[in-house]
Amino acid sequence: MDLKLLQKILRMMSRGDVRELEIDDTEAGLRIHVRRGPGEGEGQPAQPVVQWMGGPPAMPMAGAPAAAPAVAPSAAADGDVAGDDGELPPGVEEFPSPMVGTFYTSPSPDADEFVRAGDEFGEDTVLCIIEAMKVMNEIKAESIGEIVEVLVNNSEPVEFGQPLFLVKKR
Amino acid sequence: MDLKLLQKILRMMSRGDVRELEIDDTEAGLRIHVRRGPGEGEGQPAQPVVQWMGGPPAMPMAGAPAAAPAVAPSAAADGDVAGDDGELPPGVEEFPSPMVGTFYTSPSPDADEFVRAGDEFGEDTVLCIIEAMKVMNEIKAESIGEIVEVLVNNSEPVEFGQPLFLVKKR
Amino acid sequence: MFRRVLVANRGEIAQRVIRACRELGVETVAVYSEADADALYLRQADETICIGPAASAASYLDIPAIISAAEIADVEAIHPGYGFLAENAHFAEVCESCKITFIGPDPATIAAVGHKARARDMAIAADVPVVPGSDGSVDDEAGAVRVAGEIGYPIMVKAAAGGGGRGMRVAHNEPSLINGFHAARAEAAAAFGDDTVYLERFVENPRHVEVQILGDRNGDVVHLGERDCSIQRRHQKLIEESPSPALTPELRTELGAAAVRMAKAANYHNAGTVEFLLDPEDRYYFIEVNARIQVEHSVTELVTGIDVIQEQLRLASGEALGYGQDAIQLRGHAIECRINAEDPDRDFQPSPGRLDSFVPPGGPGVRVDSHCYSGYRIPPNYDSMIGKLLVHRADRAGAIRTMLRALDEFVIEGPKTTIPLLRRILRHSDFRTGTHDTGFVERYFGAHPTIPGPPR
Amino acid sequence: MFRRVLVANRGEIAQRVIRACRELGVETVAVYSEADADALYLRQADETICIGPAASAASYLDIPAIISAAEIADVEAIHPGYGFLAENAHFAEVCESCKITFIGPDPATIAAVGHKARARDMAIAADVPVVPGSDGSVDDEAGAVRVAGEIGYPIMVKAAAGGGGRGMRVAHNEPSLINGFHAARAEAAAAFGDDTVYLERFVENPRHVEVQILGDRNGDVVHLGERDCSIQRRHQKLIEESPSPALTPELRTELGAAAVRMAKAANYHNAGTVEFLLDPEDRYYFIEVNARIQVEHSVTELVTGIDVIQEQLRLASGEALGYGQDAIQLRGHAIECRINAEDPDRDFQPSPGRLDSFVPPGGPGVRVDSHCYSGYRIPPNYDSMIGKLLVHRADRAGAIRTMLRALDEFVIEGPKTTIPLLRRILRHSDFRTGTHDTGFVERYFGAHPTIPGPPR
Repeated sequence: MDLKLLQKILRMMSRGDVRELEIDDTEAGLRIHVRRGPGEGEGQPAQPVVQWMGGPPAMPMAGAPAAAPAVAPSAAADGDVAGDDGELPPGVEEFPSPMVGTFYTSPSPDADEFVRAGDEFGEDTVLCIIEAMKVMNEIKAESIGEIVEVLVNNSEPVEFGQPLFLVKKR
Repeated sequence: MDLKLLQKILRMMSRGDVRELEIDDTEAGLRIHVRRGPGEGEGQPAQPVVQWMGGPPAMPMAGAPAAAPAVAPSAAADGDVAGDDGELPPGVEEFPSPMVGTFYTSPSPDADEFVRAGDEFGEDTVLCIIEAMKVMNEIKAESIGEIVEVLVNNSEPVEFGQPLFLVKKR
Repeated sequence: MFRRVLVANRGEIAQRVIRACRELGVETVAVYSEADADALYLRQADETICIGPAASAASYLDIPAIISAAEIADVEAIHPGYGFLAENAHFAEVCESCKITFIGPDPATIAAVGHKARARDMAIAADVPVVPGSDGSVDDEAGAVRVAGEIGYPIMVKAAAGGGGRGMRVAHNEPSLINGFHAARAEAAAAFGDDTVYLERFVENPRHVEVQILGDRNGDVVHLGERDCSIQRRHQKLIEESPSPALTPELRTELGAAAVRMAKAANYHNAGTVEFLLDPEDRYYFIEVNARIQVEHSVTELVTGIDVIQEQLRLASGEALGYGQDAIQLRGHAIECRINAEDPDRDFQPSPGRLDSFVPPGGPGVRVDSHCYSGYRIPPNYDSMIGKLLVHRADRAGAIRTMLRALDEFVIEGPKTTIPLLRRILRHSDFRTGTHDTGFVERYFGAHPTIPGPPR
Repeated sequence: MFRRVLVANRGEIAQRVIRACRELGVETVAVYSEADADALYLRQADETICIGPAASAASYLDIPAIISAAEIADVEAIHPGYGFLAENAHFAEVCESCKITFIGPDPATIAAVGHKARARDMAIAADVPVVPGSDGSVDDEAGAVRVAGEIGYPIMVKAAAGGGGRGMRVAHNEPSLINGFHAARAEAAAAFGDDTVYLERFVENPRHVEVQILGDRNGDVVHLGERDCSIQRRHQKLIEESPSPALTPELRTELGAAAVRMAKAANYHNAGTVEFLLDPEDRYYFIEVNARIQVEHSVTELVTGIDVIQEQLRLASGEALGYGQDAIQLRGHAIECRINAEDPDRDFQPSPGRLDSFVPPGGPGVRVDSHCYSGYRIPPNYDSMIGKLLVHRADRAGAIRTMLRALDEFVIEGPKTTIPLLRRILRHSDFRTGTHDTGFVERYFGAHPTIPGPPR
């Protein structure tokens, strides 16, 4: 089972605010069914259903709701997590993770987030913490601008180069 | 040793009336030295000298006399024996062999050639004989036109599709 | 050994023969049709000769064209590969009359084993079990009942002129035999204008097990163990393996000895295969002799370490076998999957065309025999085999795991292939336990499976 | 067995480890640098994590990045492959402290065998022959003459602080020793500011023979026979084979036993290699222990039928070896050629770039371990290995023939490769007869060959 594929799909769903997605790719032997957020009138948590028959992911997607951004089947689908630039509005760019680790939006569980969508930041503004080998690394903006969107949820793992925020620089 | 390569080279030499050719392709581990016709003052017959170190023929030719037609390195170099069409003067086309066998220019060793360069032919004109399995097959023109050049020497082997003559059809 | 050999075939087997020749230091002449002019394996031949257009009848099946090529290229022998002219006794005779060695058995042997009734008689004489049946036709109900009493049920009534399942009835007891006898006769009369029928034991749920043999011109014959080819779809083999999971060591020895007897009875030399049906009670029945190299010879190569094609060349050149049965040791387990350019979702229609991407698997235990490469265009004129994927591991479970890993790695973009079907077969519990029979594929993966297969 | 393993490497060995894991049913997490984002083998991993930019120091050598990836991916073990962090005792310690199994020996073992003097002492204590030498430094001429009398000629004077051939002299008799002793001291003083020298027997025309060992955590150790790696260019192995053409069965047993003693002395578990020099008089000398899997492990896999990487995983997970030395049988002969993207005409400069065409050979006896494919771009950041081409045949002569056939088939368009050099080596009479030594490549194919090689 290719978790990276799932991760990409979940991220796209998150960005596109997609609630439910079904993929049935008999060629790749893949069925995916994902519901995000609490089900209406069901009260049960998001329940991804994934069946994987092995083989390289071919990724022709069927049955994706219209709200989901189109995904081009790509041989490098696994490799490039920052490959959706083409879809960004003008002036908006991604702020990539400088390291592998666990992403934290605030200095402690009870504290406020370092930044939220709409916040302005300066060069020394701490945007988040990434924990690597028990060390809490404060990630500074090192530029001036505004947060458009926080792309990663608190305490989620991130890899090197993974977009953490959408920002508008000045 | 790739005889087809040699065959092509010899045919090009024949067409270009090239007397001597040296190729030293260290890349392909190939050295070829060919002299055609009786040596001046030596009286010895054509003696191809070929050394082949194996490997697919790469065919970048070095040291070919200026008179030899340029040869483009081609992955399909072996496969296509009728691939030099581009060089033919307008109106001139190749007359390909309809079968594998041995090519004869005349009905018997003492007889005159069926056709020579400059001869006109009609539909029933016999252009040559190709011997296959001891059977002498008369090859008829099946069109009307003029022989521009006889490409194969008497009693040489020919393969299916190999150009036997250059002709101008009417 | 021969100095120079012509390869009268194309694709995978042409490449295979060229490889064997190169390793033996034998020069090769490859013939090809215009459709195969770009094939990469032609580069490995010492000489190539175009023998005709794409249509097989005018190229790979054209005896004068091939013999003519052999004569102008001055070869000593012709390797026919499989298919095309491989089991054509007339072609073998023409070679002989032209003083060219045909790499295979004698024309007389090819003709004899190619004739069903003669081969059956030969087997009976050699004490090789055949499917029990009536001695010739059965003309009346009473005769049918008597013969069935001798042979036992279930029994099959078959039209002598039959084919394609017409004029055929299976009976499990006397009343159904009587009904079936008359029904088959009527159907045969209507379909073929000939109501002659005969009886034969109906072998239920058989396995297809075949024995590879090698013989020299002195009459010495050894067998190289068996191959189990029970994974078939409409008599097309999809997966082959050696050893067969259905044989005990004793049965293997017995089957091997029967195959050697059969080969000797047929004056067989060179490589050949004796095919058997094996029923669930471990009774085996001779079916036929394949007087040629087979696609699946490679699984035998893996478990025996013997290069069967090199042996063919050596034996055809007149060398003696040089070793006895004791020298043949099977090691580990080998499986072969045939990767075909076919669309399993469209009833296995051929799916030729350009291979936009072709990345074969590799690594430990994996052997790939394929003439294809990225950018190669599979011509629509010939069979749909892209290649053979083989694995060799210490045991069957390990071989299955390696095969699944290799199938997962195989990248083929462009044509549809049988890989998804192969993957599902290898995951099936009947295959895993080795309890499958020749009905397995149609039962679980056919157009109308009798038992629903696992979800796809 | 582990549920989930992180592969802390790239290229061929990352793919090799992923293959082994897949066959064992172990999930894999592949880490990669930005330069490797397109690699096809990443598709075979269950999860992939980008750990940094192209530069190794910030990715494959970055311990925090790798450990961090291991933690977020929740793996139980890390396979380090070869190169990068494979023999880094500190990395193995960090893994241990993070409760992640390092797939390899203990950090203490890595550190001990990685220290030349400690490894030598360990070998002496384990009765494993080492190159005879002075017991520490030699401070005066008289001492040098005395030591040389004990050790015998030819002898080498070596600077303790030396390297790169400086402060090094070979002496074949007493006068040349006296000259060499003073010359080496003077050169060492000038070059390193330290004139300490020691003496060691000069092993002339040695072969490089190494023994693969496997050990479990209970202290049981077996060896898997030897590999002959005498075909080297500037200490880079080009061709490896097993068995070594230089060993008698008796010497093989003796060398194997010595390697097992050495491994036990080092409390070695998991896979490792004990390297020896073998001189023309069949005397062997311990050189070093490689505390990791090696590139050439695959030749051992072919002749033993044992999947060494699967064994690494099994042993690291705590399983016992489960078989003794008797269970290890060598069959046939295996040769490996390293196919590197290097230009032999430009002093083997790396030749990275796009593989416009990549068609690996196949067929009987051929194994290819390569992460490359048509269209793949070899990044300039790492080593230049395109892949390993291996053959396995019944005997050495057959293996050489198959290797030559396979090298001829290999199509690599784009980068320059070592294939032409490999072809010439395999055709050389010294290699054919197996009488070559570690000086072979430089002698015949070096920039200034001492003997002109065959025409190219």
